[in-house]
Parts: sequence; structure tokens; C-alpha cells
Amino acid sequence: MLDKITKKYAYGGAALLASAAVVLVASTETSFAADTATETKYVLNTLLFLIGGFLVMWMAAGFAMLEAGMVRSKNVSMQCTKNIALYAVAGLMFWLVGYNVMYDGVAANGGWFGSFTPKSIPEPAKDAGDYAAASDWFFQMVFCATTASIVSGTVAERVKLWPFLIFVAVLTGILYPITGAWKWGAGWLQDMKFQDFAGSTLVHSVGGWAALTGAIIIGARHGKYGPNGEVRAIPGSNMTLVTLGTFILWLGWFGFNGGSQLAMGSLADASSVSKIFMNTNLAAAAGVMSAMILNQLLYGKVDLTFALNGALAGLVAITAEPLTPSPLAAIAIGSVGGLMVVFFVPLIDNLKIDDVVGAIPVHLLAGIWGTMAVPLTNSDASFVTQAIGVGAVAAFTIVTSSLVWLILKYTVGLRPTQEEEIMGLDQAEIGLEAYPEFQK
Amino acid sequence: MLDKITKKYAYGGAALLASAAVVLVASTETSFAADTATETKYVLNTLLFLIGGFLVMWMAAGFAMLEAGMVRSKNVSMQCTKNIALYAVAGLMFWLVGYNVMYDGVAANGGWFGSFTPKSIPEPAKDAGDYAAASDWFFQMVFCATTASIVSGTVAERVKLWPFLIFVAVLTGILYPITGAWKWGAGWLQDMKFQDFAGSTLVHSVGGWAALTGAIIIGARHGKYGPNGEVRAIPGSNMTLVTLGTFILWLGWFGFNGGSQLAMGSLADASSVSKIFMNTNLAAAAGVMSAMILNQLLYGKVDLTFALNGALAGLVAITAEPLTPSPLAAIAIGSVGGLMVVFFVPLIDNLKIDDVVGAIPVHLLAGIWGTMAVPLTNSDASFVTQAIGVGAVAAFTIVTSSLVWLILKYTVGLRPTQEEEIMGLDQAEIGLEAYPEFQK
Amino acid sequence: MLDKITKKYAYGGAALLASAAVVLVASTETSFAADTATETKYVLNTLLFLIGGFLVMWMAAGFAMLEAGMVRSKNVSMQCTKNIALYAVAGLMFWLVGYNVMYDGVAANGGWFGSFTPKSIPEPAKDAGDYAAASDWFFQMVFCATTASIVSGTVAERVKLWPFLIFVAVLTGILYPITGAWKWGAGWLQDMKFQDFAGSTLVHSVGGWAALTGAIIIGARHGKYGPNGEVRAIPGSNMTLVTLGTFILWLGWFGFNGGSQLAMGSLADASSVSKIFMNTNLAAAAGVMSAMILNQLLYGKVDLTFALNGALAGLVAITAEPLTPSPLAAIAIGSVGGLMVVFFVPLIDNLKIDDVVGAIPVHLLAGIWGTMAVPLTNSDASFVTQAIGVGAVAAFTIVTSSLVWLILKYTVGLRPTQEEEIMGLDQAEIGLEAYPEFQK
Amino acid sequence: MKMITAIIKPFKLDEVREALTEAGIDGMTVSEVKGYGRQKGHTEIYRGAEYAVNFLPKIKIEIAVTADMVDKVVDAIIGTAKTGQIGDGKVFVSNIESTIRIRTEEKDAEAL
Amino acid sequence: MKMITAIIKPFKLDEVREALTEAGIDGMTVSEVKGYGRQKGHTEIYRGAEYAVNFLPKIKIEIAVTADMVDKVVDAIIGTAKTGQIGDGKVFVSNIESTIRIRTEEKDAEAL
Amino acid sequence: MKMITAIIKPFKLDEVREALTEAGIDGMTVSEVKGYGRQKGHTEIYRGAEYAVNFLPKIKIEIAVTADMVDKVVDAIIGTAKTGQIGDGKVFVSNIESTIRIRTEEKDAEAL
Ligand SMILES: Nc1ncnc2c1ncn2[C@@H]1O[C@H](COP(=O)(O)OP(=O)(O)O)[C@@H](O)[C@H]1O
Ligand SMILES: Nc1ncnc2c1ncn2[C@@H]1O[C@H](COP(=O)(O)OP(=O)(O)O)[C@@H](O)[C@H]1O
Ligand SMILES: Nc1ncnc2c1ncn2[C@@H]1O[C@H](COP(=O)(O)OP(=O)(O)O)[C@@H](O)[C@H]1O
Repeated sequence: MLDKITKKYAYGGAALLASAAVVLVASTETSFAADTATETKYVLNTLLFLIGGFLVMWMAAGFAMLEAGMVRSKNVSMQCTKNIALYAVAGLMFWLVGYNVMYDGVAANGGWFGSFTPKSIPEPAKDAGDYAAASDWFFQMVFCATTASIVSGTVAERVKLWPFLIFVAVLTGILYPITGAWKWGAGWLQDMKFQDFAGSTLVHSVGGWAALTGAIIIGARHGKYGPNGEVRAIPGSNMTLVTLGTFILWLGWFGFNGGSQLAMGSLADASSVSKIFMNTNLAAAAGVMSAMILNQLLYGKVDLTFALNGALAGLVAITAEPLTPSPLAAIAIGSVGGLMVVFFVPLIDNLKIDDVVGAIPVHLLAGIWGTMAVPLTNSDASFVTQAIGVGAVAAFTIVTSSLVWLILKYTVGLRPTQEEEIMGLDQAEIGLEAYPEFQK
Repeated sequence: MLDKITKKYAYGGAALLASAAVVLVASTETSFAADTATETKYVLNTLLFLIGGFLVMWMAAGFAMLEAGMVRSKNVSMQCTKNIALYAVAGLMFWLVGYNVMYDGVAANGGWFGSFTPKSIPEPAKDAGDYAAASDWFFQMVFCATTASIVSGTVAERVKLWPFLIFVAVLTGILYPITGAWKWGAGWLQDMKFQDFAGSTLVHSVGGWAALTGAIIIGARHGKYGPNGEVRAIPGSNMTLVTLGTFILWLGWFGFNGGSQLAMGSLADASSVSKIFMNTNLAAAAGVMSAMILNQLLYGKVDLTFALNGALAGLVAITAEPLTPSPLAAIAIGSVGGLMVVFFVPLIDNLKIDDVVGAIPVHLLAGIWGTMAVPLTNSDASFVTQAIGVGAVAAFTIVTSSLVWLILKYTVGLRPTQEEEIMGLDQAEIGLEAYPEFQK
Repeated sequence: MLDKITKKYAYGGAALLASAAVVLVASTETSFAADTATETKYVLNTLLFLIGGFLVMWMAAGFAMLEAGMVRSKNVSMQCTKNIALYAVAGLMFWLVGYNVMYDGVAANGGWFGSFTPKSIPEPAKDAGDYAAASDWFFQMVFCATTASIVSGTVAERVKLWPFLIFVAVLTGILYPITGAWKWGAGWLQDMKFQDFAGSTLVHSVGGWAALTGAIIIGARHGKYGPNGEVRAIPGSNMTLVTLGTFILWLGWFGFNGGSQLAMGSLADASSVSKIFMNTNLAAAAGVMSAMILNQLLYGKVDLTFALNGALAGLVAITAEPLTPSPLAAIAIGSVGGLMVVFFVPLIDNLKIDDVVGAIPVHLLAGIWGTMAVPLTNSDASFVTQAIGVGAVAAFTIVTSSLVWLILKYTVGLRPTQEEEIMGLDQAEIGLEAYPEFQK
Repeated sequence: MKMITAIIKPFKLDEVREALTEAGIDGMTVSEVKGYGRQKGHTEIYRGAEYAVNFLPKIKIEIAVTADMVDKVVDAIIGTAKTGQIGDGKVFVSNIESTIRIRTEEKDAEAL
Repeated sequence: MKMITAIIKPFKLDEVREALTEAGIDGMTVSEVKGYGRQKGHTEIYRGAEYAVNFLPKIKIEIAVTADMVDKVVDAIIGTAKTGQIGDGKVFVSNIESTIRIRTEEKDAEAL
Repeated sequence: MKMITAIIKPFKLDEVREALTEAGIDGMTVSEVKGYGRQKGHTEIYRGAEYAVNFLPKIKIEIAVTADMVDKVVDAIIGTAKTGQIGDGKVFVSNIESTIRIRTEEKDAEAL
């Protein structure tokens, strides 16, 4: 957190420094007023974490709906089960070890990781600092859960429940917190001044790499590629769910990016949060339109799932830096995200990487784009450092998540039998069809 | 904004004036405290815009779900595409020109419209005023998007994607902002003291008129009226989506009406926002019950879609003035909205105006009712002025939106071929069935 | 409210007392600052009610979706109708009499109930107290509506619309407010120091008892139990709706429990709200995992509906005391809730009590567990008093709700004919299939 | 070999299936159909406009049997599917020239 | 008795049903089927990958009639279901050996 | 003319269709059905209560052919639909008395 907190004062800029000066000067005479102001700030900062946090929590529902709509109906109950369970696992693991691995004493471990201990929370009355400790935990936890949600979509329809949840436990308890510690835990990437405002790299690319290694190690769904290697489309079962999920994610993203300002107790912070809302919305809108227009030009029609993915790619792209861009820059950054969807979804498909929901273009590639685009609008960032950050996170996550997937593959096994996959995971593992009454 | 800002001080009343006096008196000695208070107000006002804004943004999802449920499944992907795209288009257009047409220098143009320029946002640290400029933009933008959502429902199942989006671009970039400027941009209707708190006329009737002209110019869906002119019911494909959409809209409406207080930094404002929440909920509840009871009496059973429309009509009706009514008055105003649904839906249908979701009774007619009911509880309003406002907005929107629809009709064309309409727009234009697995 | 308000100062503890002292000392010289601070507190407390309130309002949608997914498709339109209508009825009744029965002059009536009068709201500028009166009404109203939502799920698929709504009117206008008055209205249970932070007993058990008496008096669905008494599974029609509903409820619960802190204007309150968010999330997550693990062990697979019920049982369990438990204790409390689902759902089924959604284990039994667990972490609570509270609420609600159900049964009748039940209530009473196009 | 095709009311399916297995039938194929007949549909009002639901949900059961089983099977169906109320459905018997079990390529009686 | 089985385009159902009732037909059974024929399906592109929709939605109508009604019924079907465009469908006529009304156990012509 | 009715496992549909077109078949009608047979259904546990899923999803293919094509078609179906595992399904052959193409009113062999 240290870094982000530092950052927030930086953003506060002149106004804040000025009023801080007044505090010092006036402190002997107006100590009560100053205390009140401090307390009010504490409350407002905490409130930002809580509101931002519940909005990001809601994104877990967005992923669940989006993914339930993109899979075939024979795997829908399973996909819902995975999504509610991964949010639960993330919530428990991020308390058990995740938070402290990410934030507790990272400097003492050379900037690489913190301590492997549960997060403890002070009594309310003794809660010091600029915001409530529990509100910060909550806000950081939902980010961690988001990372896991990204994975579940890509590897849908062909991974067994419990092995998947073990992967999620490791990802949310250890892997995500370690790379998180490098930057947000004030570790070595933070020392290098790597910039990633709300996690294009730390959240979305981490999720994207874990998804990509999973997709490769688990392999494609049965029937996704023909005997001669031809790509076969497998349409999702429910487009309204995909639409609903995307709207939920869009809504949640205001908490994701806005809350990452980490403070709302001053004019400058409130104004920053507002600018972030505006830029976030512009980037998403631009992502929708650029994806739709390119789609129309290339294919002569608009694929709804591309339009929806376009919104998300725009959102991921702006996440690395939603504050410094002008509206026009935000539109440009988001547009590129949308274009990437239309280009990269088929490309990845042709590489025989079976990404059911398009999480790799949306979260990984648009996340890299967003991170590399930061220096275009933020003079504190450099391309070299951004590339180092992207590369280091990639290397670590690819290696460790591959390892976890492989261990699971060769121990408990990752895939259901082909017969089970054909009959659908709902029948094979959940014993419950999602839509038992409707003829399919 | 000017007007609404003025209004907010008026509501603050005695308490606020008193404390303002104290500020002046005490200013030499407690300037720090005063600054803190001002800053806290700024933050709280901004927060109201952000919370109100994200709640209204969520209404875009509500409209999407409601409309996806009211159309036949062969047009569901198209309806989802239109809804995500219209929100994107509105978000871009309202930055590109909409906001400034509505708010920037309206007085200089005789109170008719502002400037045709993009909205620019100050640096956070230099953001002056009572709230963050970007938060205000965001809040106003989502209102603009709501207007477009109203149109998409009425003209569903029979208008091509891109022509519809061009209409949305003109509506959100130019038409809505112009009539908005008359009142909320401190234009001539504001000078006349026309009252429309959160937009029964400026948002809902504008959307309703644009929808009505569209429905007439585009014509009814194929098969909606028999060869002898008989009305044929075309049941919506998914009632849970309609229910979900209505609940989303109800939730979002707390932001719509509550946020329209435009300030939350004082006791009086916070109390007003609260009263607005209460009245909004009472009016919606009353709309549900009055629609259900009348429905039961007239038809001997309850039509779920009438109950849901009743909630929305209650909400639209209270939107013109959610603050001054007593709880009982709010119930009365909402009830009339609910009754209007049961009366006017069949009537409009019999006029051969094919309104797929009932937006004309709900948004246009209940919007007029709400606007005309303001003088009943707000002594600042007069029936004559309210009628002038309703009439002027009607005249402008009918003429201009008809013009746009007609130009589109005779250039790019509005309707798909009859064959495409019969096969469904999903197949014709989107190439993607919403529920490909389920037998229909 | 009195009690909860008192409680909030208690939690504030040392810090608050200290600053209060400062207020008194400093009051002559810094009265303006003190006023500002007071006003800011007022705004922040009000804001907590409004945010908490809209989140809990959203739970009405969660119940609607969950229930629509758990019933067969032939009863889905009816279930949606009941859910929108019960929220409307609760909103009207809680204004008409409910609020004042619960909070107005309870002491004067020996601590048993308040006055049977409508709730009136002061003019904004004259709104005294620590928060806006209307915001409090709104927050309390949505709790009342939640109680009714619990009932609709259990008795789904076999109760006529209007008799059900009459029950809801009595429940939300009179029954719920009376037991509520005993504790939250500062009545006799409050005097005894019965503890129920956000309503494990006052909301969830009350709803649960009303549901249980309904289930028994109305009887099981046709075909639920075979001629030889064997239990027949009746799978719900739509698992994504059940999942969506559960996520909505989880989200809303942050408002339910967090808002029940009833204040957010001080460091201690904001910190408390944050700890409540954290504990609420941990308990729900633990409920999911404990239900899933036990389910896997007992049945060799995971039933999605148990995982989802597990989340809710964890939430209900922590609701009686979300503040005092440590994170580990919150996990333990929630886990037990999850286990209870897996144990008690089949048990209740075997008792021939037909609880369509599992509301009795989730809301009633986990609610009792949560209430009885309070003394484990809160030294202000005693097992005896908790048992008295649970017992008294049970006795009152069982007797009165049975009476209402029985009166309805023997006057207007509760059940549709068997033929209507077989054809489905949608056709029998609503005349509208939820999914008319899909073959079933 | 004969093909017996029965159109019945949906809620009778389980009962009929049980009667058929008791009558010694090992296999059948079932589909969801809509029926039009003397049992008239109903008129609904949707948003104030009437519309007729002309077709009612029915279940079609197809059972291939050897000729000697026809009466037994028809009786089993009639015995369980009859409610005495209009719309109970029909049974049609027609001829099959040959039957093959795909798995084993057994023919006719052996294929059942 | 004959069984007339018609495969038609879905949007023609109501017209055909009306023509049949006018022709004196009291009952029929309808189901949703997918057809493959000269009317080719279409190719869709989903997320950049092509896929073929080979089967098109059709409606199957089954009408049991006495032999003397066959021509009238077939004419009624052809008269209304024909659009002249590829994919209009087929009519098949086959023999039924016996028909029973479940409700009354009436047989053959009386069972219709 | 003959009507060949095959009940197969759903995931075999595409293969069978391809084999049929290779065998020179231009048209067929397909529907989703539920089958009961030696391949037993399965028991599920929903919220702690067992329930039997007795009917399994199958696909019914109907192909009208001239008599000389019957063997070829049956072979094509068996050749592709067979997995050797229980539940592969059946083929039934019955007689059609006449066939008409609605679009052209062509009859019998020409109608196919
Ligand atoms: N001539 C027919 N051909 C095919 N199916 C028929 C015919 N007549 C009736 N049916 C089927 O039988 C069902 C019941 O017939 P109906 O006339 O309503 O009642 P009942 O069999 O009691 O006389 C119809 O819904 C339809 O599916
Ligand atoms: N040999 C056949 N057997 C069974 N059904 C057939 C056959 N040929 C065509 N059909 C059905 O008739 C429908 C229309 O046939 P098609 O060849 O497309 O057009 P047309 O009937 O105009 O020649 C097909 O979709 C299919 O359902
Ligand atoms: N007597 C029958 N009449 C109609 N359909 C049958 C009959 N027997 C089997 N079937 C159909 O064939 C399918 C497969 O039959 P089954 O006995 O399970 O396996 P197999 O064909 O391998 O012996 C069944 O699911 C059912 O749809």
C-alpha cells in the first residue's frame, strides 16, 4: 500500500500541501478542527475502499454470468460452482496468507514478498492510519479474487472442480500476492518506479498468464479443433448472460479504478477519482465502438461477443493509468483495446489455444498494452521500466503457474475423462443441469 | 447546472444560511476550519455525483435486460448489441459535444443551446467549484444515455443496427442536450421557472417522444397487426429478464432522483436526498400496486409486465418532483403512473403504434403526468409554465427526431427486409443466436 | 433505533469519548468547527443509511432471481410477480404503520409495540438528530422487505397471489415490527440486553418462522412426496438465476450488516463498518467452502445449490454479531452455517416440510445459530438472554403467522386447485409463461 | 413389427412408462409435441391484447413391438393415460418393415 | 386410415392450421424439427471462426385421417404452405393400421 | 418409398449426416427426442433427495428414400452411428405411400 499512499499525496499536489501547511501552522490553536478534519478524511478514505470494494466484489458476479453465458449449457452449473467457489477461496486465502505476503514487511525480504501470516485487524477504536485497516483488506481482497475469475473463464468446460480450486488457492494465496508485493507492497518494482495504477499488469496480466498456461497445459476442449486442425466455433449458450456480465463488470470497474486512488478525503483526491470515472467510461465506450467498427469492416457484421469483449479490453487498457490521460487519450487507449479483441481472438484460436471467453486478449494483451501506454501520458513512467515490470511479472507467473498446473495434472489430474467432457461437467461432477427443463 | 445548484441552496434553507453567516463572521479566525468544511462539502457533493452516477449507469444494464426479455428470442442478441452500443455512443457523444451544448454558455446563445465543443476537465488539483467537474460530467452523461435506452426498447425487433446508432448519436450529442440546456443549462425554461427536478420531461419525455416518432416512422413489427387491423400479442421471450431489468432500474433510480439533489455536503442536502429516496420508493411501490389492482379488476388477473411497468411509471412520475411531496402525495403520484400503464398500453396498441416494451406510457405519458403534477406539491411551479415546458420540449423533440428518423429512412434505410425480420435480426445482422442450444 | 444508536457510541469507545470531551472544552471558541463536524457526521451517518439501504433494496432482486431459478418454469412468472409485489407491499405498509409500530413510543406501551400510525418525515432543513429521518426509514424498510422475501421462497409454487400478498401486508405492517420493537425499538428485549446486531433473529428467523408455518399450513407441492411418503426431488429450472440471486444477496449483505452499525461519522464507526464488511465476507466464504466440502464427503459430489445456500447460511449466521468476532471466529461461525445447510435441507425435506429454496435452514436455523453464537465473541451477551430472545420471537411469530395463514386458508383460500397447480401458476393466475418460446 | 405411437398428456408420462415396463417393454422413444384437437386451447391476455394458445403440450411415445405385443401395450397405455377428460390423446398403430439395432446389427424382434 | 406427415416452414404453421380446420380436420400433432435439404443452411462467423448451420428450423405436422380425406388435406397443406421458394418442405402419406382415442377407447374413424 | 427412422446418440449427428450425404441423400429431418432402453438412465441427488433421470437425450433422423436406397442408407447410418456401446440406437424402416414436394408438387421419387 505504501506506494499507492505515497502516490496519492503526489496527486493531491499543491492544494494538499498548502492545507497541510495550514494544519501545522494552525495546529496549536485549532487542534480540534484539525482532528475533525483528519477523522473526516479517515472516514472518507475508508468509505472509498468500502464502496470501491463492494463494486469490485460485484465483478465476481459479472465474471460468473459472462462465463455461464459463454459455455455450453451442459457446463453451466459447473461454471457457476467454480465462480462462487473461487470467490470464497480467494476471500479465505487472502486473509490466511495473501494480504501479508503482499504487504507485510516486503522491504525486509528484499522487496520480493512479505510474511506468510494471516492478516490481523486492530480493534476499531484503535485503528490508526489514514483509513480502516479492514476496509483496505477488503478492497485488496476483491482485486485478488478478480485475478482468479479471469482464469476460470479461459479454462472453462474442461477442468475438474477441485483441482481448479487448488490452483485458485495457490494463485490467490501466494502467486498473485508475490508479484503484487513487488509493486503495491512497495517492493523492488516500486523502487524502480514501475507504474500500474489499478493493475493492468498486477491483476489482469497475472490472471491472463495463469489462464494462458492453464489453457495450454490442460489443452483445448474436445471438438474445438478438427482432425485437420481446423478451428471450430463453439457458440456460447446464453448471450443475455454475457451481456449482463459485461455490464456488471463495467459497473464494478468504477470501483476498481476509482477506488485505486486509495483516498477521497481531499479535493484533489475526490477530483482524481472523478476523472478516473470519466476516463474509465470513455475507454470502455471507445473499446465497444472500435471493436464493433473493425468487426463490421472485417466481417461485414457485428458479433455481440466482440462488442462486449471490446468494452472489457478498453477497461483493462485504461486500468494501468486512468488518471493522467486526457479524455481524448483515454478514448485512444480504450480504442486500441477494442481493436486488439477483434485481431487477437481469432489469432489465439488459430494457435490452438482454446480460450473460451477471450480472457487472453482482453486481460493479458490489453493489460500489456495499457501498461506500456502509461509513459504516453504519465511522465513519471518510462518505457524501459514498464517493460521490465511486464516482463518480470510474466516470467514469474508463467513459470510458477505452469508448475502448479503441471503438478496438478500429474497428481490429482486436471481433466475429466473425454466421456465426461462430452456428457458435460454438470452431469459428470455437479449432478445438476443448469436448465433441466429446456430441450437442448 | 447553474439552476440546480441554485436550487440546492434554496432547499438548504434557514440552516444553511445561518451557517453561511457564521462562516462570514468567523472567517478571519477560523479560516482553516472553514476551508476544511468547504473541502469536505466538495468531496461529499462529488461523492453524490459518483454514487448517483454509477447507479444510473447501472440502469443501462436494466434497460438491456428488460428489453432482451420483452423481445422474441430471435432478436435478443441484436437487442443486447444495441444496448451496449448505445451506452457507448452516448458516453462518447456527450463528451464530444453533448455536455457543452447543454451547459456551456447557454445564456450567450439566448438560452437555447451552448457550445459545440468537447468537454474538457481541469487538473484534479486545480478543480474549483462545489464538486469535481468530472463527477458532474459523469452524472449528466448517464442521464443522457438513459434517454437513448428508452428509444431502443420501443423500436426493438425492426430497426437496423447502424442506422439506430446514428440516431442515438444525434439524440445524445445534440437533441437531448438542446432541450436540456433550456432548463438544466440555465436557459429560457429555467428563466421561466419551469420545474423538472430529475427529468420527467427532460429525460423521460424526450426519450419517449423520440421513441414515439421512431415507432410511427419505422412502422410496426411484421405480424403485429392482422390484415383486418386486429392487435396481435407478441409475448416477450423471457420474463425473469424483464423482472431483473425492472429491479435494476428501480435501484438505479435512487441515483437518478437522489443524485439530482446535486449536493450532499450539508444537513439539509443529506436530508433532502433521503426524503427523495423515500418518496421515490413509495411512488414506485404505489405504481406496482395500482397497476396490479386495476389489472386484476379489469382483466381478472395480473399481468407481470404491467406490474413491472407500473413500478417504472411510478418512478417516472415522481421524477419531476421527488422532494416536495409528502409520503402520501408521493404514493398518489406514483399510483396514477401505475394506472396509466394499464390504461394506455392497450390504447396505444390499438392506435397501431407498436411499442415493444411500453416505453411510451411509462416514460412519455407518466413523464408528462409527473411534470404537470409538480405544482400540486411545489409552490414554485405553475401549471402554465409546466405546460409550456412540456409543450416546447415535445414540439422540438417531435420535429427534430422525426427529421432524423426520416433522413435515415430515405438514405441508409431503417428497416431490415421483411425476410430478415421474419428470420430474426440476430441471424440477419448479428450472426449469433442468443440461445443457440434451446429449441424454439 | 435507540438501542442501536446507544451501541454505536459504545463501540466508538475511548476515541469518541475523548473527542467528545474536546468538543465540550473547545465549544465556546470553536463552535463553528464543532457544528461543521456535527453536520459532517450527520451527512456521513445518513450516507451510510442510504448506501446500506440501496444495497439491501437490491437484495429484493436477489431473492427474486434466486426463487425464479429454484421453481419450475411453469411458476416463474408468478414468482417474479410475488417478489416485485411483496417489495411494493412492504414499502407501503412499513410507511403506513410498520415503522411507527416498531420505533415510535415503544416504551410507552411497556416495550411491546409502538404506535399504529404512518411515519411522517420532517422538512429537510428542520431534520434534527444524528442522521436524516427518511434515510433511517428507508434503511429499516428494506430490512422489513427482506423478511417478506424469505417467506415467498419457501412457499413458492403453491400459494395464490393475493392471499400471499395479504399475508405479506400483515407481516410487514404488524408482525415484523412488533418483534422488532422488542429489541430495535428499545423494548423489553433491549432492556434485557438481548443482542442481535443486524437481525439474525429479528429479520431472518422471523422470516423463517413465517415461512415454516406457511409451508406446514399450505402443505407440500403436489408431487413433492410420493404415495409411500418418499421424497421426490424437483429440480429448479434455472441455475444461473440462482447463482445470480446469491451473488446479489451477498453484495446486498454488506449493506445489511455494514449499515447496521448505524453510524459512519467517526473513526471508530468507519473502522467498525469495515471490520463488519471483512467478517461478513469471511463468514460467507467459509459457508460456501464448508457446505461444498461436507457435500463432497457425504455425497461424492458438489451440489451447486448447496454451495449457494452455504454462502447465505454463512451470511445469516454472522448477522447477529458481525463486529466482535475475530476473522477466525467469523470463519468458524460462517462454516457452521454452511454445514447446517447440508445437514438440514434433507432433514427438513424428510419431515415433509416442502421448502422450495431452503429458506428454513438458511434463514431460520442459521439465524438461531448466529444469535446463540453471539456470547462466544461478545461479552455483553449471555446465552440465557439470547435464548429468551430467540424463544420469544419464535413463540410470537409462530402463533401470529399461523393465525394469519389459517384465517386466509379458511376464508379466501391459500392454494390454487390441484389442476391449476399442475398446469402451473403462470397459466392459472398470471396468464403469461416466463419462457413462452422454449420447449419444455 | 409394429410401431405404436401414443399422444398423451405430459403429466402422465411417468405412469405410462412404468406400466409399459411392467408389460415387458424394454425401450421407447419420447418427444415433446404440441397438440391440437377437441380439447381447445385457451385465450390469454398479454398487455391488454388477446391471443390464442391453440396448441397444448403433449408427449409422443413411440414403441416398436412385435405384432403379438400390440394389444398388451395399447392396453397398458390406455389403462394409465386415461383420465376421462377431453385431450387424453390417441394411440396409432402402424407397420414397420424392419428394425435394426445399431450396436449389434441384430434385426427385427432381436433388435428390440 | 392414413397418416399425413408434413414438413413445413415454421412461419406457415398458423395458416396451414386454419386451412386444415376449414378442410374439416379436428386434430393434429405438431413438433419442432430441423431440416436438411436443398435449401442450404448458412455459414456464421463466431468470434472469427466460421461454422456451418446445416439444419434449418422446420415444423412437422402429423394428421391422422380417413383415407377419403387424404387428397383434401394434402391440397390444403400445399395450398397454404407453398411459397414457391426452396425449402417449402414435403408431405408424406403412410398407412395406419388402427387408431384409438384414449379417453373413450373409440377406434379408427371414430377415434379422430 | 420407404421412411428410414434412426434413433442415434446426439454427438453422432454430424458424422451420420456426412455419411448420408456421401451416400447420395439430399434431405432428412431431425428432431431431439428422449430415449428409454437398455442403456439405463442415472440417479442424481438434488439437495439430498435422489431422483432418477430415466430418459436419455437421443436424436431422431427421418429420411424418406426410394426403396432401392434403403440398404445403402441403413449401412451408412450403422457404419457411423455405431460405437459398440449400449444405447447406440435403432433403425426402423417403414413404408410411405406417397411423397409430395410442397414447392413444386412433384411426387414420390421426384419429390426427394
Ligand atoms: N387427427 C389427428 N391426427 C394426429 N393427432 C391428433 C389427431 N387428433 C388428435 N390428435 C392429438 O391428440 C390430442 C388429443 O386430442 P383431442 O381431440 O384434444 O382429445 P381426445 O383425444 O380426448 O378426443 C391432440 O392434442 C393431438 O395431439
Ligand atoms: N428425404 C427426405 N426425408 C425426410 N425429410 C426430408 C427429405 N428431404 C427433405 N426433407 C425435409 O424437407 C425440408 C425441405 O426440403 P428442401 O430440399 O430443403 O426443399 P424443397 O422441399 O423445397 O425441395 C427439409 O428441410 C427436410 O426437413
Ligand atoms: N422398442 C423401442 N421402440 C422405440 N424406440 C426404442 C425401442 N427400444 C429402444 N429404443 C430407442 O433406442 C434407444 C437405444 O436403445 P437401448 O436399448 O438403450 O440401446 P441399444 O439400442 O444399444 O440396445 C433408446 O434410448 C430408445 O430411444
